[in-house]
Amino acid sequence: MHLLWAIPALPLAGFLILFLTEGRLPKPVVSSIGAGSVGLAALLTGYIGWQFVSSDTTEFVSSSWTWMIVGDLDVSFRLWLDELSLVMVGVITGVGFLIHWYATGYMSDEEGYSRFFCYMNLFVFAMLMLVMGDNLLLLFLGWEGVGLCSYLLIGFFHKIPEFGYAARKAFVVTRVGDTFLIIALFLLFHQVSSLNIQDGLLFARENMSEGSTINTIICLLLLGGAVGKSAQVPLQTWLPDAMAGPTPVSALIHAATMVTAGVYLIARMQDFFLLSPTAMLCVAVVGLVTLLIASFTALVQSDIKRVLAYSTMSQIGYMFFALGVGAWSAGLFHLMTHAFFKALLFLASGSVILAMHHEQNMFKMGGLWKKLPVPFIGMLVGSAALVALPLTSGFFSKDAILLKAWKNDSDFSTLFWTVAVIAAFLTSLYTVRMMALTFFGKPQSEMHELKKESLWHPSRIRTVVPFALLAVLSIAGGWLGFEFTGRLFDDKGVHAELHFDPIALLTLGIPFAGVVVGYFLFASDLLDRRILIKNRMSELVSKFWGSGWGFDKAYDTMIVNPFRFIAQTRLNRNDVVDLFFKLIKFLASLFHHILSMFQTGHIRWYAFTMLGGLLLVLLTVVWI
Amino acid sequence: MSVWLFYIAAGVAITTAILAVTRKNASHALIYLVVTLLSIAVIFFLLGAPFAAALEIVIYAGAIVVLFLFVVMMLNLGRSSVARESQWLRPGMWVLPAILSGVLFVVFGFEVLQVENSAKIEGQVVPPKEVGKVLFHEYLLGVELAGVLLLAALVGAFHLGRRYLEERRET
Amino acid sequence: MTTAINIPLEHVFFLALILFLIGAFGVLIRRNIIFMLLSLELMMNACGLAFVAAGARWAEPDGQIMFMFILALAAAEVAVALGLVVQLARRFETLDIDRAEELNG
Amino acid sequence: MSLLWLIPLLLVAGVVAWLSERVRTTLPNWISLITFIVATLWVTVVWFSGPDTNGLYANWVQDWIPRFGIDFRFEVDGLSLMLIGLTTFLGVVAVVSSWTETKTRHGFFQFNILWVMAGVVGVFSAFDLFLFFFFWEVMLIPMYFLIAIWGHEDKEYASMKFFLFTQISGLLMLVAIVALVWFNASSSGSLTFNYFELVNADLDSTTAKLLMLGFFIAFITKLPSVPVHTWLPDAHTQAPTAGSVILAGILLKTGAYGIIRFVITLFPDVSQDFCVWGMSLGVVSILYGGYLAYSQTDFKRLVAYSSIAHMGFILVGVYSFNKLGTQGAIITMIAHGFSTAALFMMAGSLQERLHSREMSKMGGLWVRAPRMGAVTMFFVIASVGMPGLGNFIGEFLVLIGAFQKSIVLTVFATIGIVVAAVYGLSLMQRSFQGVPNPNVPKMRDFAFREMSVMVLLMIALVWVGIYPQSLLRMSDTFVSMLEFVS
Repeated sequence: MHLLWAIPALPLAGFLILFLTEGRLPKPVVSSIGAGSVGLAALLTGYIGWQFVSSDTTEFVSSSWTWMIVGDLDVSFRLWLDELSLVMVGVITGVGFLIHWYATGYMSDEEGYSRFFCYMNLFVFAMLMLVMGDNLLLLFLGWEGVGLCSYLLIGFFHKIPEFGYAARKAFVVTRVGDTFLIIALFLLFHQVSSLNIQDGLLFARENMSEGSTINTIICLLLLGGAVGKSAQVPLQTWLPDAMAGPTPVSALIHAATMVTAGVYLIARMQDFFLLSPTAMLCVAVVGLVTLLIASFTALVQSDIKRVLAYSTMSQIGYMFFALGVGAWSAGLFHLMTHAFFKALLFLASGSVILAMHHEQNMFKMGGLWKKLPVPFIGMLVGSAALVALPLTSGFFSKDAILLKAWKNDSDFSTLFWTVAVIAAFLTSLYTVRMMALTFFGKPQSEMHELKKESLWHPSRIRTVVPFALLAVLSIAGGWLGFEFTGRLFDDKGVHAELHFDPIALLTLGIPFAGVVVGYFLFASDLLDRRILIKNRMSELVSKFWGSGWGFDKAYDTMIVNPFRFIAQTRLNRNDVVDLFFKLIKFLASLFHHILSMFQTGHIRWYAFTMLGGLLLVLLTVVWI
Repeated sequence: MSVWLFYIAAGVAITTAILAVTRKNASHALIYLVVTLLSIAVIFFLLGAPFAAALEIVIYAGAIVVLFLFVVMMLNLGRSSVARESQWLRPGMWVLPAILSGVLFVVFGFEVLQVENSAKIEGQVVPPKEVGKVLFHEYLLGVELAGVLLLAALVGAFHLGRRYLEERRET
Repeated sequence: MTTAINIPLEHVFFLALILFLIGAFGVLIRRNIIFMLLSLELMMNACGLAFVAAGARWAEPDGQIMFMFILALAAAEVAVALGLVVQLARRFETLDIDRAEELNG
Repeated sequence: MSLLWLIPLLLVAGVVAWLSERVRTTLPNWISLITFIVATLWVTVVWFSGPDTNGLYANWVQDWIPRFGIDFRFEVDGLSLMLIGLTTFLGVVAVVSSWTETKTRHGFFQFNILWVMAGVVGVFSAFDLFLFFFFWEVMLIPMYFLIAIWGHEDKEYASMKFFLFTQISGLLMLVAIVALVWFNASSSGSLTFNYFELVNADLDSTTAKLLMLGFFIAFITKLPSVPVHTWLPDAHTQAPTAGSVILAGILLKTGAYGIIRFVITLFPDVSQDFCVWGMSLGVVSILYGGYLAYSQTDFKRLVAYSSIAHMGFILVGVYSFNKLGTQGAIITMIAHGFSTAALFMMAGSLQERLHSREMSKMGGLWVRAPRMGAVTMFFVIASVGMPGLGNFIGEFLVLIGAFQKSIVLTVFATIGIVVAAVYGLSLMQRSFQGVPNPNVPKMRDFAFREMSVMVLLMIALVWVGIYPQSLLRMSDTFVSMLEFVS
């Protein structure tokens, strides 16, 4: 008997306690429940993970009660832990705990402290259900649960209508994806007569032929779900707006865990995808397109969190791309390293934002490296990993992806590889730009008066420790990854070998090239940046890129506005169907009025008509 | 002899009926009505329905018309009302009802004449005893219903009258 | 026992018809409610006469029984109607039926 | 003691409550509340004591009008027991939610509530079609009074509309019942209204189709489904809180129950042929109801239209003709009862506090009343179809069942889930989130009375959401009996 069930149960308990006490607990208690439950779960994960790695079994299973049995449908609350889940659970609880810890300081001045941790714990629980469920319905429970928490946390500052809008947008857009996912579930059930993941995979391996249409449809539907949750083209528009949430939320949900659920889903359903080259190609293309679009967009953003959001999108694009070209292990590896360094980047940016009076515009920062050394170092390390400087974790994972893409024997491998490399170059470019605008150059505006006693102060222990741990993971996480990911899939994992062929050197050199070019463009005074800005052409391009390539606008014009128009103008508020019944009513009252005109109240008139009627009746009788 | 009696009674009934509906003085009209009713009673007798004739006299002429007279006296419809009546009975008002009555007469009469093998009434007397037998056997339900009707009328009349009294007491 | 007359049925019917129409005519031309009621009585009598005549034709008691029902009806009607007349006279201070036209639709 | 004593209990309690008003004006509330609590506990006890050997929890047969083959024939199987439990439980909710709402005639108010409930319990347990119709009418009249006497500003119109729709459709059902009995009598020679004999009635397909339509129209009017749904928004909006709770929570379910219990079983073959139409109506209801819900500015009206959408799922489920769909429809009935009852109670509470249901006069209420905000959030999320809460189970089973029947219709029905998110969240945004409305400087938050009921409803929804098996087991006997052509 192992304690597998306790991993999700701990955050759930935290959620329940915080929910039922309605925010009446003092802040320290809330912090210890909120962060502590996730911390305990992380410790437990470590323990179980160690047990798992050292045992021979391929999976740990923990059954509890039956959810429902109807006809063929038989689903239970049954947890399943294998290598893939373990990586995910490790990331969720580990990184999750660090972010929770950081948030105890970050959120200390905000209203609704308890509510925040309540939602956060619920999120961790839902995310754990997503990755640990042994059937697709349980996965869907987690899937929707994280969507809900994402909604609640984006709209956490519920007094601001724009944030509410962003939250709803996130929920509805991902729900479009979820619809694909649930239809995929229906179809799978139709085919397999079971929603159990392992049953499904077995079925795929044994009963489906390569390239079968039904399998491709299932895969594409699954991809639709993944695209929604992971903010890939074409359902990516919600992620930048989701930055309305508090920064720890962005770090946990919109960078490290929830948005990678799509990657997890595809990896989990690997056997289906392996049988469908078309679907694999789609995954790769979706990843690449997102990668490019997001990178270009990140290049012209002025909001530091939006830069990171687009960066997240592009990095997940990398993961999709990896899955699409068959680099399963590399994709998952990148998921893990990305969770480390992106969480670090977000947390660091959060500290900067707090220090700047909630100012997120990078053009109003500048020269902060002296004043905010801790966030600066954190940001620096995170950026290094993001641009994949050698020996950081990001380097290993990205390198593995690019290498695999090059070796992939598809018709498009060269093209794919080229695009991916260009995107890597762009990544360094926007990262350098972000660093340059934020930390270097001249200060553009006043900073918050930093009080030593405020809990969120960047040098407080609850800020520094998560930074330090995440920084260590961002650098050393690469080495950790080999151990984990080696056992994930049949593709022999990722190897820590250095290649010295031209391709490898190129991938090695691209980040440096990007950094150097970026330095000249954004940091040094050698180049007059105004040339870039004044140019009319570049203005147009930057406007286009800045708006996220016009997706928002297109959706607004095509879907949102027409729907609003027919719904909110008074066109049909009173329900056209009712007109029919109103017509009946109208006719009835019309006849009523006509008939009541005969009722004059003159008795003699009545008598007269009665006699007249009598006459009519008689005449009828006589002549007919 | 009896036949002539019938036609005489019929003539009296028609004449007095016309007079009754055209009088301006209510009391006079009621007296004419009594005469009509008596003539009809005579006809009933001739037709061999002595019980109906008796009821006609006792209840109609005796009770109902007297009730009318009471009301007329109670409302004090004296000379002034006669003047008002003559004002109301303008000749123009007669035309349409007269035409309608005429047409009805023609149609009805046509109908009556349609009856083939028209039989004569021989004046076979149906005594009260026989009427009673049938009334309380075959028409028992009708008697019950008539009883209910009379009760309802009693309650209704009582109610109408009582409210009148109460309200008058208030003023 | 018989009174030994020999009257055609139609003649009695014609008498009933004439009386009925006189009554109807009275209802139509009078504005005074007392006279209208009086005319109504006349109409009912005419109906009763027709019933009795039809009964006499077959020497059956049904005609007389119908007449008795009409009698009951008339009694009931008169009782309520005269109650109404009294109310009308008190409330409108007139017997003009055209003044009491509140029942219009 | 047989559970069927519940009906006389409710009827007598109604009369007692009415009379007790003369003693004290709060007494009727207490009598009603205690009656419903006792009834709920009773149902619980029966539930756990299990069925008899025939799978029944109670039954009672007695001649009523033998000349026409009409009996008092009551049976309570698992499905009926579940719905009766829902009824009594929502009775508690209804009484508590309108504790302070009625200003006049408390006794008569509680009388009506208790009598509606008695009628509903009768509907859920009658197995003689005449008796069924009898209770069908019994529950209608008090409901009419509830709307017409204690309703809001437009109550006359709404109550009359409600009355006419249900009455006319009920008439149609009566005609169908009598015709069915007549045809059965002429073919089998025995005049009977007994359900169990009519199930085997030998009808030719045209007759069966017409009779089926008679029942069907009556039930979808009650359900309601597009295009006969228009009474519902008016009736719900104008009814007092208790009325809305009962109407949405239970009365709509009698329509669904009728379809499942009578239409499907009395006319199995014709219903099979009809299934595409049934499902299509359901899908149209889902999408049209959702779309209109989004258009509303009135809190209660929005919830009312969302009910139409949810009821669409029931139609889709029932007419997908398999175990999954039918079970899904049944779970939806239960879960929708809980979630919508709570939302209507919330609407009532808001109206009590703000004297308006217009969402333009709300906004940012979370700041004023965080408990109300959290509770509303919970139930909005439930009705949006969040896994782990009851509504999801129902909708999921319905959809997965429907998928086996018609892929295209299922896909359209699934879009309804997205629409649900749109209107559900916009309800939340417009009333509780956003900038606090300056016209509402303060608002009383939920106190113990309201909170206790809400917590009960939440527990119920979570229970349905994570352990639906306990309910599925109850209805399984009935659902397994249905003959599905696979």
